[in-house]
Amino acid sequence: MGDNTLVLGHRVSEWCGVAPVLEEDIALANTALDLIGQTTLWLNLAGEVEGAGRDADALAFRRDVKDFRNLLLVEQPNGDFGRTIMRQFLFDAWHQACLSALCESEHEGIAAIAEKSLKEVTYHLERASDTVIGLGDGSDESHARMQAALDRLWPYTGEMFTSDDVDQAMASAGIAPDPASLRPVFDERVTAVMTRATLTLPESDFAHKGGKTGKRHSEHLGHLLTQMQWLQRAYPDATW
Amino acid sequence: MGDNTLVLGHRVSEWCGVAPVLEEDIALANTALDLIGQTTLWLNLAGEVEGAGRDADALAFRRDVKDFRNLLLVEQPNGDFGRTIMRQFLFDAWHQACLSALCESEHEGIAAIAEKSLKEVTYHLERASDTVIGLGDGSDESHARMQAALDRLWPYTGEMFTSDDVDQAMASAGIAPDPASLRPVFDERVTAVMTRATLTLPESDFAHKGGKTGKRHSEHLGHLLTQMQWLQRAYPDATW
Amino acid sequence: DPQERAFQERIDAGGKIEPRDWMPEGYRRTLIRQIGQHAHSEIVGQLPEGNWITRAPTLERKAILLAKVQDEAGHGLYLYCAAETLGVSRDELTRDLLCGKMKYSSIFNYPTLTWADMGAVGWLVDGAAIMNQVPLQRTSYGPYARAMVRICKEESFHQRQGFDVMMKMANGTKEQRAMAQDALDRFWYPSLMMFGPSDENSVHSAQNMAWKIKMNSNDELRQKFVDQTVPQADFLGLTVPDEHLKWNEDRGHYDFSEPDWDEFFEVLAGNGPCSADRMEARNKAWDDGAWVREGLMAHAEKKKSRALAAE
Amino acid sequence: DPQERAFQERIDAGGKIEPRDWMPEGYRRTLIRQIGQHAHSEIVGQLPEGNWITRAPTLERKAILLAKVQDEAGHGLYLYCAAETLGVSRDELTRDLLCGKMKYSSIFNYPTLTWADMGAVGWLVDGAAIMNQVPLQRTSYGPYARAMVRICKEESFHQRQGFDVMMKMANGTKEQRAMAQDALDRFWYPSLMMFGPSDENSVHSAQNMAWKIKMNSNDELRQKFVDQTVPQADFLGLTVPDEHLKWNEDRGHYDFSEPDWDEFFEVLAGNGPCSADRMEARNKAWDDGAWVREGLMAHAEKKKSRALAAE
Repeated sequence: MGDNTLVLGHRVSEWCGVAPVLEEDIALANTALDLIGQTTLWLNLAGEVEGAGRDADALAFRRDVKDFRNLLLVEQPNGDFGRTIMRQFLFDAWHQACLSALCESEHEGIAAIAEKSLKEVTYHLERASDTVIGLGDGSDESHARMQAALDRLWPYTGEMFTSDDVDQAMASAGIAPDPASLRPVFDERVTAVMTRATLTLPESDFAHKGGKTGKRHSEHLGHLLTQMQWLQRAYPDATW
Repeated sequence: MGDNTLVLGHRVSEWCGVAPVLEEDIALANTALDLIGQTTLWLNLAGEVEGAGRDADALAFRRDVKDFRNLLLVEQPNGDFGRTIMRQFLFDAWHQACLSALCESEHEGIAAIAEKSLKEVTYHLERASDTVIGLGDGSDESHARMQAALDRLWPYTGEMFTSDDVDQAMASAGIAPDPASLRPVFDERVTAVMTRATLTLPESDFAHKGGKTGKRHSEHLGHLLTQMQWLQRAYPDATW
Repeated sequence: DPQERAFQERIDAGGKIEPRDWMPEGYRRTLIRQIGQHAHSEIVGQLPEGNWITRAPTLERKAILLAKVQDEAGHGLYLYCAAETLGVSRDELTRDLLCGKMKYSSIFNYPTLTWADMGAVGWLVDGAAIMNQVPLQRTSYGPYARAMVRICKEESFHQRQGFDVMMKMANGTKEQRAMAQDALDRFWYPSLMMFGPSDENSVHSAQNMAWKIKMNSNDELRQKFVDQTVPQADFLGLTVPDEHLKWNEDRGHYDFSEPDWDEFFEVLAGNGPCSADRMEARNKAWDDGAWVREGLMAHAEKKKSRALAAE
Repeated sequence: DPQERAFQERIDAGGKIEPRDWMPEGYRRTLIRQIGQHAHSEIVGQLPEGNWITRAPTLERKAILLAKVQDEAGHGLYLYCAAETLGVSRDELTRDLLCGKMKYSSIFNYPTLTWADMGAVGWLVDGAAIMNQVPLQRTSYGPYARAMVRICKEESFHQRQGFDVMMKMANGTKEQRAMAQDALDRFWYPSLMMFGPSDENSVHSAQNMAWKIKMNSNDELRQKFVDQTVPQADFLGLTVPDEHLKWNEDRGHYDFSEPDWDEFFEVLAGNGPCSADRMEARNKAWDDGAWVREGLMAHAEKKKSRALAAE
């Protein structure tokens, strides 16, 4: 969870100062801010569970590509604003479903973070839905760009619902939901929004994988880390 | 000298695989290769003169922005191909004049590197001149783009001919030419090429400064270094 | 002119002018320019800080910086709204910015080169901005004065955060201290320039003072800024890059060197170190975003006509 | 058909077909497809390595990588020239690549994620490519055979350099060794796929063998590659990610697991991990470069008409 919010928060923050309208500058900064805040909570918790003395900053700034466990979707480059907002919508739709389920986690720490995050993410989802609808059902050009964004990003959604042994163990223990169980809520939301946005969901259900497991990220994550981790890597002895 | 070739070599190498025609892919890779080769020679020499045990790699990969002594021109982003080739031409025109003078240096090591580099750079200059002429005196669009590139980059040429105490001391000792003395050769070449390219030199002779002295680089160099130095910074104990 | 006299008397009596009130054309035009430039400064001011958001060294610092940049965009929004009450649209103002007709604060034409610059911008640039803005809370134009109240509150928060970054750097490793000193070296004079050249002999300036659009002289505010900032630099253990800087017992103020006004006018003429970069970034953002603005507009139209059809 | 018989006899006798010679339409079409795909592979193949040029860890490594990528562009150029002798232009071939009609080697749809991948690409990918290409030096079409001679010489140089990077990584720090193993894990099966699915029962394939466009069966080359590579992996102290890998005394070859051919067909269908990225990069390069190509063409026209006018 923390890697997802970290990487997506970083991507969204790349828009700083260059959004299409001032209101979007504010909204994107706000989204990034929420995501980074959630990152701190999740990664601190992860550090505690690990018990090796690493805090959120150590986890965020001192791991290389292979050790990241984020969805491939969130590391995809911003592209145009349409692709950014489509990525946001697809992530938010999953994120909300996931957090809702995590509120019921047997693990108190997880449930607490989920509850706090859910409010923020519900707002993100509302906003992203509206923008996707506005641009999808907008001008010919905005419609075409949004359809292209959807086609491009759709193959990265399937990974959200795959599970491995860890996922299964967590589901059995009541710590986290079975990823596949989130699919219906996600599909319902996505279908409803795409209908109003007059956009067509791709027929292929091919799914890229390898981000969540860390087995094969895309080439983009490494470039993101060169920026994100620069100061911590260049000045390992400093405190900031 | 080594910082100039290092930074420009890096910039040119960013074109890898995405040039407008295959012949340019080859030419740009070749230019970058020559520049990186020259960098190794210059920075190894600089390390020897410094006498602190730093080799070319240590100088290239372990210094931060403030310690770089390159012209602001070479750290400017690639922009479109027109801006890249205009930057190359302006640099080559100065570089050739400078290397020609350095062949006469009292310092044998410097003279030897200059002589070796001069052949390569003479070829770069020929090639860049031809391309600037071809695109300047090409279609309306290519003409407009080349004029825009010239207008944008011209304020970064003045810095080539400024001098400080170090420059003066080197000139007196016969180690390096007085920077100002290179201006006539540069101006002649540039004027000749721009005439054939049907491009107009900007009237203002305002010059940005601060790269050569390291006092005030542009924001672009720092981003370049995050990429260039990533592996050395992330894995300081490794050999490659 | 009795109308003008009444207007001036109301200002002299400490009254506020509101959007529907009569006002002299010069007053309106000057305010539009001033508020517009201020708004543009908030917008362009996102860029030098945005330059380090993706490289912020900790999650907390990243969050603080994001919050700050978000505030700046918010300030831009209030200010454009204030300007709109004077009969000029945000799009018009934006177009004037993008073609270079309107200016923004010259300070944002300087680059941010190390993380210490995030400290220096907060400490010095926001510090100077506050010095300029606090008196404007009492400016005669109501919407502007009210916007300033909100903005000043947030700015002083930013300044404290900037000083905190600076403190961490000044008390950090050798490299961090060097960055802190270098940031002060680079931002000191540009910060002094933020108050503008001496306006002792400017008639223009006298009129603006009478209208309470301008509340203090540039030199007065600059002196105040120096007096406030030098002890802070001392506290940080950093050296202000001015060999003539000295406490003057008689005046009860610091004596200090003037910034290089030639540089200031070069920056104003578009030759600042980052002027071209900033304009390029804003123009690109605007051009790239055209389809989004048009798309959203088209959607709004569709919704409206659907609603009409449903009536 | 006596013409076709004569053609086949000439090939059987080890003769070369040259551009002006008569040839069956199927021979021409197959060659265009094969040479074109090979050329495209060289071009697209620049991207996964270009991905690390700006992050190369030393000046020497950066130079070696640049030289390699330059060679690849050069190979692309020879091959497009060879294809042009068959009556198809480089622009036509490029357009077919960009719209997805023509393919390139599926291996380039896999990402390069660490510096060790620069080693793995040289060692495994170039290794497999050479295994494919060496026999093609004896292919029946003259221009293609001659291009292959040049290319093979350079490729084997690249392979040695790749192995050298791999060796440095395998003998480096703990992190470097982990990167080396991870690179082998990710590139092993995609390298095996480079030889294509088993073609035992393909008629198509038999015809190409007769024409000496294809010199060996896919399985034969794959086996050769495995036999050559496994001892090298042992030498590096790395583990081939195949639990069924075992030396088979009887066959005198290694037994090994088949790659996941479903994955292969997905990649072929455009669903490789980087397929969309690669096509986007090439399309962008082509579109962004349109003005350059048009500008240079316009200049050439101007020069020609000036030269004519001067006559």
